[in-house]
Amino acid sequence: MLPALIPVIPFLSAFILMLGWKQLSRAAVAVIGCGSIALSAAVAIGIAAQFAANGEQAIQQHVWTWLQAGGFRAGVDFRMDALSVVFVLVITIVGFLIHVYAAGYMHDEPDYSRFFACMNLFVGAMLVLVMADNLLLLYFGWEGVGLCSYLLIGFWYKDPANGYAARKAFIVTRVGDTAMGIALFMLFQYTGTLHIQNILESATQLWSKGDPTITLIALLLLGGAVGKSAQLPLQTWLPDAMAGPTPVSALIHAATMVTAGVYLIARTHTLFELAPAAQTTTAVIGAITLVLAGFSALVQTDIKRVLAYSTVSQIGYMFLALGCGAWSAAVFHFVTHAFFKALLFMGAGAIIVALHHEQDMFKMGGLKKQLRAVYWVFLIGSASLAAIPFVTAGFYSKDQIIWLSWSAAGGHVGFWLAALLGALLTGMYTFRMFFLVFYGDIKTKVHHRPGNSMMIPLYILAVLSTVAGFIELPHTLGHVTLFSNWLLPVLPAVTVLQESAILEWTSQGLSALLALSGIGLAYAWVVIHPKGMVDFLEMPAILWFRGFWARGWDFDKLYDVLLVRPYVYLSRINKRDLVDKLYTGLAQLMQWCHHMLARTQSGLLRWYILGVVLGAVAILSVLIWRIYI
Amino acid sequence: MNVHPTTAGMLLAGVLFVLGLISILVRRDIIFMLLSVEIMLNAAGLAFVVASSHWGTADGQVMFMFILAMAAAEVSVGLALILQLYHQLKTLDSDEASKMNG
Amino acid sequence: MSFADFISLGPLITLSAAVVVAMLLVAAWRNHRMVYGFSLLAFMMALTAIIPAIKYIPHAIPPLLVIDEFSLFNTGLILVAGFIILLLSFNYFEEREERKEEYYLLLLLATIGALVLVVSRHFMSLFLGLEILSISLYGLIAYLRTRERSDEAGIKYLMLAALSSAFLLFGMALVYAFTGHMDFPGIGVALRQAGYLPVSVMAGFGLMLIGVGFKLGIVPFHMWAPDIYEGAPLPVAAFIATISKGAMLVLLIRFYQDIHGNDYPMLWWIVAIIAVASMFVGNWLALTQQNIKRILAYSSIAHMGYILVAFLSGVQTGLEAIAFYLVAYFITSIGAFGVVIVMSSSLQDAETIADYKGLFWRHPWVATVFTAMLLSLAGIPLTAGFIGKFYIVMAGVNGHQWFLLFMLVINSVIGLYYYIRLVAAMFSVPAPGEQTMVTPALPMAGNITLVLLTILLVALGVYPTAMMQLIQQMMRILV
Amino acid sequence: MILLVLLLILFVAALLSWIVAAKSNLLCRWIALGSLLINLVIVLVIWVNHTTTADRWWYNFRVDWIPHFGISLHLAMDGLSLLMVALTFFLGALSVLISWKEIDKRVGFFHFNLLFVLCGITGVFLTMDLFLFYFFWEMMLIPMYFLIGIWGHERREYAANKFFLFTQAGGLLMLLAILGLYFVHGANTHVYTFDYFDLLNTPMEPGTARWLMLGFLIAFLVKVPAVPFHTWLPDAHTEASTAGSVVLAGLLLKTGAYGILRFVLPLFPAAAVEIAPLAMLLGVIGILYGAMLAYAQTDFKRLIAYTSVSHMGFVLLGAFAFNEIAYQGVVMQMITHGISTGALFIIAGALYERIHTRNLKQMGGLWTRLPLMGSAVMIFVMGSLGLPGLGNFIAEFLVLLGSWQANQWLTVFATIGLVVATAYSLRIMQKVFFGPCDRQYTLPDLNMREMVIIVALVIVIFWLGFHPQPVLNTSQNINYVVR
Repeated sequence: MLPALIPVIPFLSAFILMLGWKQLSRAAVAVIGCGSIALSAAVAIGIAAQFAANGEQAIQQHVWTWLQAGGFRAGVDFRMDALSVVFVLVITIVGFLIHVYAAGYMHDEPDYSRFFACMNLFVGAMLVLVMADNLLLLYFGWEGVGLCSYLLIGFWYKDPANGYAARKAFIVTRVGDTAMGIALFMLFQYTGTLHIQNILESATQLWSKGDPTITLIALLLLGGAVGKSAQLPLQTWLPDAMAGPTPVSALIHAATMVTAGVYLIARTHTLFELAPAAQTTTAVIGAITLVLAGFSALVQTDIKRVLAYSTVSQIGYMFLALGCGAWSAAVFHFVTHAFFKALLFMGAGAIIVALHHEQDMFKMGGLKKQLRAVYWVFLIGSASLAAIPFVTAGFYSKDQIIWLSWSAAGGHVGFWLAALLGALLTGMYTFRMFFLVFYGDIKTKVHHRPGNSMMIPLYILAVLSTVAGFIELPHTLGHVTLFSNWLLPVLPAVTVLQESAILEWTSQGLSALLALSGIGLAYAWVVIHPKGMVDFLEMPAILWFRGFWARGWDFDKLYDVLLVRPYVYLSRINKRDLVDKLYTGLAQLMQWCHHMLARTQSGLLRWYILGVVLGAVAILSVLIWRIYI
Repeated sequence: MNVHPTTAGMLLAGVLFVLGLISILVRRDIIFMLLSVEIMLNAAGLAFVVASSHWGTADGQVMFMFILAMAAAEVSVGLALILQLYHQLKTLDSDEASKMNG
Repeated sequence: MSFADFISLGPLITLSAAVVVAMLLVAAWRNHRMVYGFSLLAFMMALTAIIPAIKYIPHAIPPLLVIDEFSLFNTGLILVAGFIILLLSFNYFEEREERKEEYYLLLLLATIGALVLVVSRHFMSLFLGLEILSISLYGLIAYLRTRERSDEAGIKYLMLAALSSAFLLFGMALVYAFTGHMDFPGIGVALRQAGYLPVSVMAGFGLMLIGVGFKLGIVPFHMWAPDIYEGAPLPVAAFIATISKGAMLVLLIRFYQDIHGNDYPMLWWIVAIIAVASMFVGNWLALTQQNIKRILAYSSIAHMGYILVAFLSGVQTGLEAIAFYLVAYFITSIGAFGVVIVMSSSLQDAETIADYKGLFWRHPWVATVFTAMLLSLAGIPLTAGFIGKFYIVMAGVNGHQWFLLFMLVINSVIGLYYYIRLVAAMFSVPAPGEQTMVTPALPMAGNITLVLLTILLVALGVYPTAMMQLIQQMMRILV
Repeated sequence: MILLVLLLILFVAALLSWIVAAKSNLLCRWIALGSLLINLVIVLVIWVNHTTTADRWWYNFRVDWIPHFGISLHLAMDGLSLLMVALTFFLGALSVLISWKEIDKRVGFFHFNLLFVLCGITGVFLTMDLFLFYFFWEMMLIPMYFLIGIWGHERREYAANKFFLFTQAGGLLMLLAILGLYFVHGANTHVYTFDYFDLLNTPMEPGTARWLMLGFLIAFLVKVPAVPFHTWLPDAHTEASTAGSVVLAGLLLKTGAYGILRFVLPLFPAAAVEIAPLAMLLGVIGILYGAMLAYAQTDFKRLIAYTSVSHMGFVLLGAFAFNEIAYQGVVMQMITHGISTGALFIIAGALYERIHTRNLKQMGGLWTRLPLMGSAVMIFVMGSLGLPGLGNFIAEFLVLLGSWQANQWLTVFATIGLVVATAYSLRIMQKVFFGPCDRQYTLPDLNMREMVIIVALVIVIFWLGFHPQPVLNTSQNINYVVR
């Protein structure tokens, strides 16, 4: 089967949906929209199976030569290796589930067709991104998903706020893309190609470990990744991106697109291995981000923003893993995260619809009884996110990262501590949200329950976010390494420095303990809320901090003051274009000369005679002067 | 003090010329302006005569004849015009004749 | 007077005879149509009289005159120009003046003066021609007696012309006093022998330059131009703009060549300063001028400046450029004045830009002609003016006059502004209810003449080769 | 010969349409459209036949014009010319179509001018004689002046004059340079000619070369336009009628870029290399400055106009990078900018016909009423911010990739230009189509004619985005120019 089909099918259906935006009935739209993803999912699975069967390195396909000019060549070539397969599967399967969910969620939306068109377009672009054989094509997907994210965040365009959120997302990510673009130029300059495999091969010959050039390139690539994956310092767009419909948040801003950065780094891991500095930077960024985002998530009131910040935080974990050289761990966490975060988002979506588009958690509560089904799936999701030991996928993936952040080659005890702190925070904010929503007394009435089309995907994801963990178990319990083995041909195994079961146990124990204590704190805070705790939280200093964190550590304000305002101000004052003044001034000067001279044409004969005489005098005097002096 | 006669003659002509020039500048009455132009012309004529006497050729004198003739013609036309103008402006002040400017 | 002399002077003699006959005719029987027809005939005969004269060139009639390709070419040019002006005159005077006949006498006389200037290589002939031209011009300018402006213009011209010829004469006297010669070659030789320019001769040239500069209307002797153009009858204005300037320019070139002006950097410098000043002053004055006659006057000042650039380039190409430019300039100016003439009603000349607003939508052909003329003045392709300007720039580059060229470029841009302003006015969409005051006469003869001029203009702009070859071989005898 | 025919068809059609208009406007429009389509077909046929020819110059046609000066009517076509001419006829046909309803007064004269401009532009792209080049260069100005000055918006005469004076000033400098070159060549070889091929690699000392090159360069910089010579452009583009804007943005600017590629670089290679950093700097300034101004505008057309300044900066950047990749990028950019900006102007015009304002503040929420137009704008806005899959991306990517080899820092800044481009591009969508819709009355969405135009443009821009190879191959055989 042809890999090209996988992205082409969604593109095709997107095209159909765009053209048929008037003619097609809702049912037809839904069928085409979801069906196409299902189809490409089927193809993907087929290819994956075939791939697994005849364990070849990769399946390649050259579709056509995109452009070729003066020694530069880039084709529309697809390449599926272990890494791509993982991503493709997650994208198509989770994507399909979300589409099905969306079919229900968006049911009374007038622009049904436009929505699915964009969603399909996104899936297609995302697939191109992960299947691209050269960086230019990857960039194509990269920008394509950016576009779709823009279109979908601003889907409800009538509210200007959404539009601005969409714009912000696009521009902020574009900043990262610029860095990435420059990285591409440099790579071409040195390797003479943008074909990923060739680059990875020639890189090792071209650069020694720690060579400044490769470090720069890696850092620039990291810039791109940071932009897309909403890591520090470009994380500010993601929380605002929640303006989009919930399925969008689930698909783009949780499961797939935001992990493109992870994919990019994993894909070009060779370059990062050559540039330890860059790799460490990655880890540091990841560590800081996951903590900061954790704090922010802790104090949000909007349920979707909590999830948004938690996404940022979880991707921070992935970056941390990448930075420590634990490639497969990062990808593993991506998989599990895709499952449980999609689950949580869609659960949140179900709640929001149920409560008449109410997103404020403090206006929810006591939903345990009314939305029992949602309650259960949400619980599973939260548990997985909070990494409750042994039963959840989240535990296995995250625990692996926590452990490796210390023990791996690129690891450091500081990272480890940050990861642990993150675990505590995760537990807290997750279950703060959970308790706020489902416990306490009812504040808003449920006006309609989510239908099957919305619930079935949730069930499936609930299952996945539980069992998915068992494909990779740590040494201490079971030691299953299906996943890392699968990725082995692409991503080298992590080099662990201290192979000691005791240490690993302690690490795991600690993380589990912290997660649980986090949950406990959340329970105390939200459900019982003892006096002392309330007082503590009401302390002015703490209040200030809560506000500070809620505003995402005021990064927005910072950028606003540093970049946005100056630029806008400058362009505003220069609206009339100062350069033009130069020319208008010249014109005025000419006018002035005219008026001055026009005076000499007084019409008086005497005056004219005087003119002639003066002329005569001038000429004569010049002559005399020239001769005698 | 012995100046070469030619030089002296030329100087005289020059002085005449400048006199005419000055008077045309200071006069506003058109007739007088015309007169002063005539003076200048005659100064030029004088210069020619002097020059030709210097070279001992007749060209200068011939030229002077021409000048006289031309001056006469000019004055005749000029006076006619002035008459015409006087009919319209009821004055000989040249400053009145400044309807066109700019 | 030999037969050769007689033939060579054919055009002059024909015209002179014609004047006498015309005078008698008028005395005998006043009839506008007849005199008009007769003077047309005279011009044609004079033109035909050139053909036999070609056989004898170059033919000198010492000491006063010389007939060579150069003078013959310009004779032809002047005669053709005069002919066209004559064509345009008939209706203009028919509607305006009760005594039209003398106009033709004066015009013929003035033309004779110009022709004398063209063939003269001696102070006397120069002076004679100049004065014949000037004095008949006094009459022409003031011809429309009923118009106050006409008289005013006449007086001004008279005074200034007399003044300038006084300067000219005195200058001549000085030169003569030093060199002992009044014929140009003689002067040239004398100066060559002297090897330097004594102050008296210098001063003489300076004073002569005033006389010449006045006729050419170059800064600072330009002030008369707008008033005269405005006050004089339009055909006369056209005459002044073209023939009198052209003749004087020809004379200047001849004189300059004969005295080897290029040997004296002093002269070069003075003329250069004058050229630059003329360009700027002319264009600046025209910039927001509302009266079209005055605009044409100012633009002609600037154009004289352009011509001087070629003149100063000091290369063969420069003289060719001048000759070509003169042709283009003659066509263009006469065309422009022609448009104003046909646009003018008997009551009032169409001289303000307002009269031309939206003309294109009322009388497309007239507007097209005028546009063509203006674009030619601006030096836009497809017109003779473009080739002319190109030729001048070429000469300048050839002579490495980068500074002058730069000035020229700047000025062409300034100039563009007011030409395009006129064009814009003609093409602008007139507001409803907005009505122009003049109702154009648009006589048949005039229109045909204009169309012919336009065709000529474009022809020269698209295929100038023939004219260039003519000019080239005629220029060979100079330098 | 065929090239002369191309010009003659336009010229005759111009006169014909003017005459015919007296009888019937419709016929006049059809004549204009027909002539352009015929030419387009001719050019496409030529293209198809010459995709693989080895020799660089096709249909070299030469007859003496003014032998006295060594001026000849010399036309020839190579890949670059071909692409430009094809673009000319394509956009030309579209501009006739968009004027179908918009221009209802003085139709004949309008089409006369339109075709005349196109004729001049075609001449500029085809002529291989410098005098002839200058001739055409000037010839396109007058009709363009009328297109702006007669059928434009409120301040049309001001804009027209500004445009005219700017380009004329540049043109005259070029004339000086051309003549200088003419005489330098003549002095060195005693062959006085304006023929391009003879003047190529004229031996001259660096000083002269520098000045002459400057003469050409300034003329072209004014046309391109590069900061600080750009201020005529926003006025002209804003005030011109839609067709006028399209021709200006799509074609007239290209003549400047074309001039740089065709004349400045090949005639004065050494001097061009000297000036290169400065020129690239100007390009980058143009990119950023134009983008900044565009961001501030409230007039839709003015905004688009300033984006042109920004985009043409890439042309300058790439042209002076002196490597083939950048060169190909420049050619691409010339074409794609013509398409995308032209499209934006067309839509701006269509919008103006509907809501009678160009003021962004009075728009908003139009997507509800005009979804088709909205999607079209979305596509071309994405083009202008350089989204992969659209032609502009190919162009800008190649330019940057090439200029990176030449000058890293400038390229970095140029790349930042992409971010600011995003800012202003998305601002268009935000202000025009997003937000609440205060208009209750319904607006007609794109009608059939407009659909045809837009679809044509969309197809082309996507084609250039996904399969630019034909174009790149065609422009390839000029690469020695930059060596």
